[in-house]
Amino acid sequence: MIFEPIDIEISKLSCERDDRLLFKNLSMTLNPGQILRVAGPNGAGKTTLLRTIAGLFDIQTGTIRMNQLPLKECLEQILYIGHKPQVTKDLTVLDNLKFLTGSDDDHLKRALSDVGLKGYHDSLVKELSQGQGRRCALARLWCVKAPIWILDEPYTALDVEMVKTLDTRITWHSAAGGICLFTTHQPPQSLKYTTLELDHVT
Amino acid sequence: MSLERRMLTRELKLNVARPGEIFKPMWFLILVVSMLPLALAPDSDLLSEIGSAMIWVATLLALLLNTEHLFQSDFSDGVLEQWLFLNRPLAWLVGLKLIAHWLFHVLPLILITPIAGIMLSVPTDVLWALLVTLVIATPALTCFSGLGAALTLGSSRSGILGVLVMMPLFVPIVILAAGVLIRAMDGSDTLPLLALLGAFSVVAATVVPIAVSAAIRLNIGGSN
Amino acid sequence: MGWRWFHQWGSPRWFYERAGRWQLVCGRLALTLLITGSLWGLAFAPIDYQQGNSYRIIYLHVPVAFLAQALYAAMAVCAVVLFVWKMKLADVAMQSIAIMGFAFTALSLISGAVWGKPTWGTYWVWDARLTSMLILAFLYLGVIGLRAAIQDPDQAGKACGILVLVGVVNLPIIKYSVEWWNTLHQPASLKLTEKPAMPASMWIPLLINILGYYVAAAYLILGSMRAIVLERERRSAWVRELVSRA
Amino acid sequence: MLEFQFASLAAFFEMEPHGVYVWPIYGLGLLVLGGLTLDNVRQHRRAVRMIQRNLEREETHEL
Repeated sequence: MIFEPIDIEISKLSCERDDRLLFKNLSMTLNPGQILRVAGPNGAGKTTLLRTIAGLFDIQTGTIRMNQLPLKECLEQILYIGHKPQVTKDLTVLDNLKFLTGSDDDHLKRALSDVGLKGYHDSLVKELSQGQGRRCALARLWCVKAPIWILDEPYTALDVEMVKTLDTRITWHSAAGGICLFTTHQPPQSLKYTTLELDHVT
Repeated sequence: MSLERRMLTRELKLNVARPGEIFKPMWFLILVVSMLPLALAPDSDLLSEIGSAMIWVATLLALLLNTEHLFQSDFSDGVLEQWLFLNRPLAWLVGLKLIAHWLFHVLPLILITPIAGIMLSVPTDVLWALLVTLVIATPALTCFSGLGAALTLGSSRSGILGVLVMMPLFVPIVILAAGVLIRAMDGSDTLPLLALLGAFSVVAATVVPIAVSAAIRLNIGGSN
Repeated sequence: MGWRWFHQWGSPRWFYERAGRWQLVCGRLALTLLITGSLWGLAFAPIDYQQGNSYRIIYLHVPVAFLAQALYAAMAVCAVVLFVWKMKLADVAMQSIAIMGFAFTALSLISGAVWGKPTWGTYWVWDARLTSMLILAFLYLGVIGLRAAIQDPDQAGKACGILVLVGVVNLPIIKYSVEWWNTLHQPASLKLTEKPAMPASMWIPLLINILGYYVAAAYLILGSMRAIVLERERRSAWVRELVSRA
Repeated sequence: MLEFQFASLAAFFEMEPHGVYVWPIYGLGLLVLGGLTLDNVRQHRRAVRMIQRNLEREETHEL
């Protein structure tokens, strides 16, 4: 599957939180196929930047446009996975994914086997280990058609094998013309990406 | 499957998984109602006079306690913020959640009020009026207490603040419902008041979800 | 043309500096009016032939009750300004008004109750006006409590704004429903639209005191807003400069 | 119009028979207005002091 060309244009974005200036006059354009790692020390505003681009935080100053349209009109183009589990403990793996993605059972089961959760579709999320829960949340990457991925620390709690699987998935996504923004503290080995150092923005 | 159906199925499955959430308020209602004769007197004339009002207040409290954490678990799981990407207005999704909450939590509560009525020897025709007022008034109550829950979502030490904050807004509903019960006791016409209550619920159900969605968006914007 | 004026209100620094002067004017004016009005009401206004001297409580009760209601409306206006123009000062005003509003509501409830004792023989009756005042107090308390529960001031302000707006839409409904529920209270003693039945020597001091309490509320709100502005803007250059000069 | 309504100053403070109701209310009113004024002053002073402390801390930090 190839995505329609999409770009994100960020201009003069500034953000202040709890009286701290996190970033100022941040301008950049993300083009189809781009993989961008947002890097910086703790508290540099990585999560804030990702959540702002995902439309979860109000933009304080500056603009974000996707294909020339304001951000608010393009939210369904975005897949955002944050720190929080994004899954409900009392529901089964399949029910969780079904609610968030709307895909059919066969599609979801295939996605689950891709992330190594084959046969787990009937388990409640609370019965899974932490890493498995994380895989369940990430399984959405295998069944959602959104061209823009915003992943906050996607590698946390993943084993080596799953890290590799995720890298491959992101590479495919980029090859299909999708955009991926992510943060991580363990730079992935098998992924080609550009880096945005948040401390040097100001 | 449409998003609306997905949402309602999810709520249904969640409630099947957590049956305690449905039974706790019922338990509370029956407990409060059984405390009344103990605190007052086992005199059935006295009880039947104040019983219906007492049941109304007890149901109101049970509903409030139950609605207080309406969005809490979805919020802390991070599922609530995913609602913003679902290609539907947030207020619409909030409305669906409130409808599901009313169906799975409030309606069962209303259905056991006849038991409470029998315990307090409330006359049958008043009991009918009580049931009807509850069915008509609870949508508005659910909406307002949902707003309380959404406003206090981001604060960890809010306690029952959401309930306290919304309580004054319940005044007109309680007054109208009391009017219905009084009229039912003298056997006069309750229809105009019921219509007014119904209008209140309809307006609340259309307007309050917008405020709730604003409150939710606000709390998502403030959490890290 | 009005935009420059409007933008000034968006500037905390501009407000802080001007408000200090306004506060001074308001404080003096309020003091003069309140001393005049209260002394007149207490000592020189003729005695009410039905209620005796206890009626002299109205020179405090009526202005305070007016204020309690007006301040909620003022808070709602601030909420609208906050949401429409994202003006932070409106949020500061909302925070100050909530506290003052609650104080005046409580004062009007207490003074009403104490007036009720010699007049009707009881401190509290569940009549329409007392009840809706009590509910108003709960509404104010809710706004104060909600702000206290949320740490981030911007977020707290917006949450309070939502609550205030929902409250102000409900306020007339609450009032009518409570009135319908019980209409035992005596009719309003002072109506703005018609000439009051009291002699002039009775209502002139009342008018002076009403004005006095309004100006006093303005004084208190400005003072509290100045303190809040200073605290919220503590990182900005102008506050640092101001403090280090002092 | 401006005629003192009481026989003596003592009668004024007595305010037969309602002095016990009237005076405490005016006292309370004074207390509320005065208390709020004082609280504003206190809050303002506290803000100033906090900012001063922050400034001092920054200065020592830079040295």
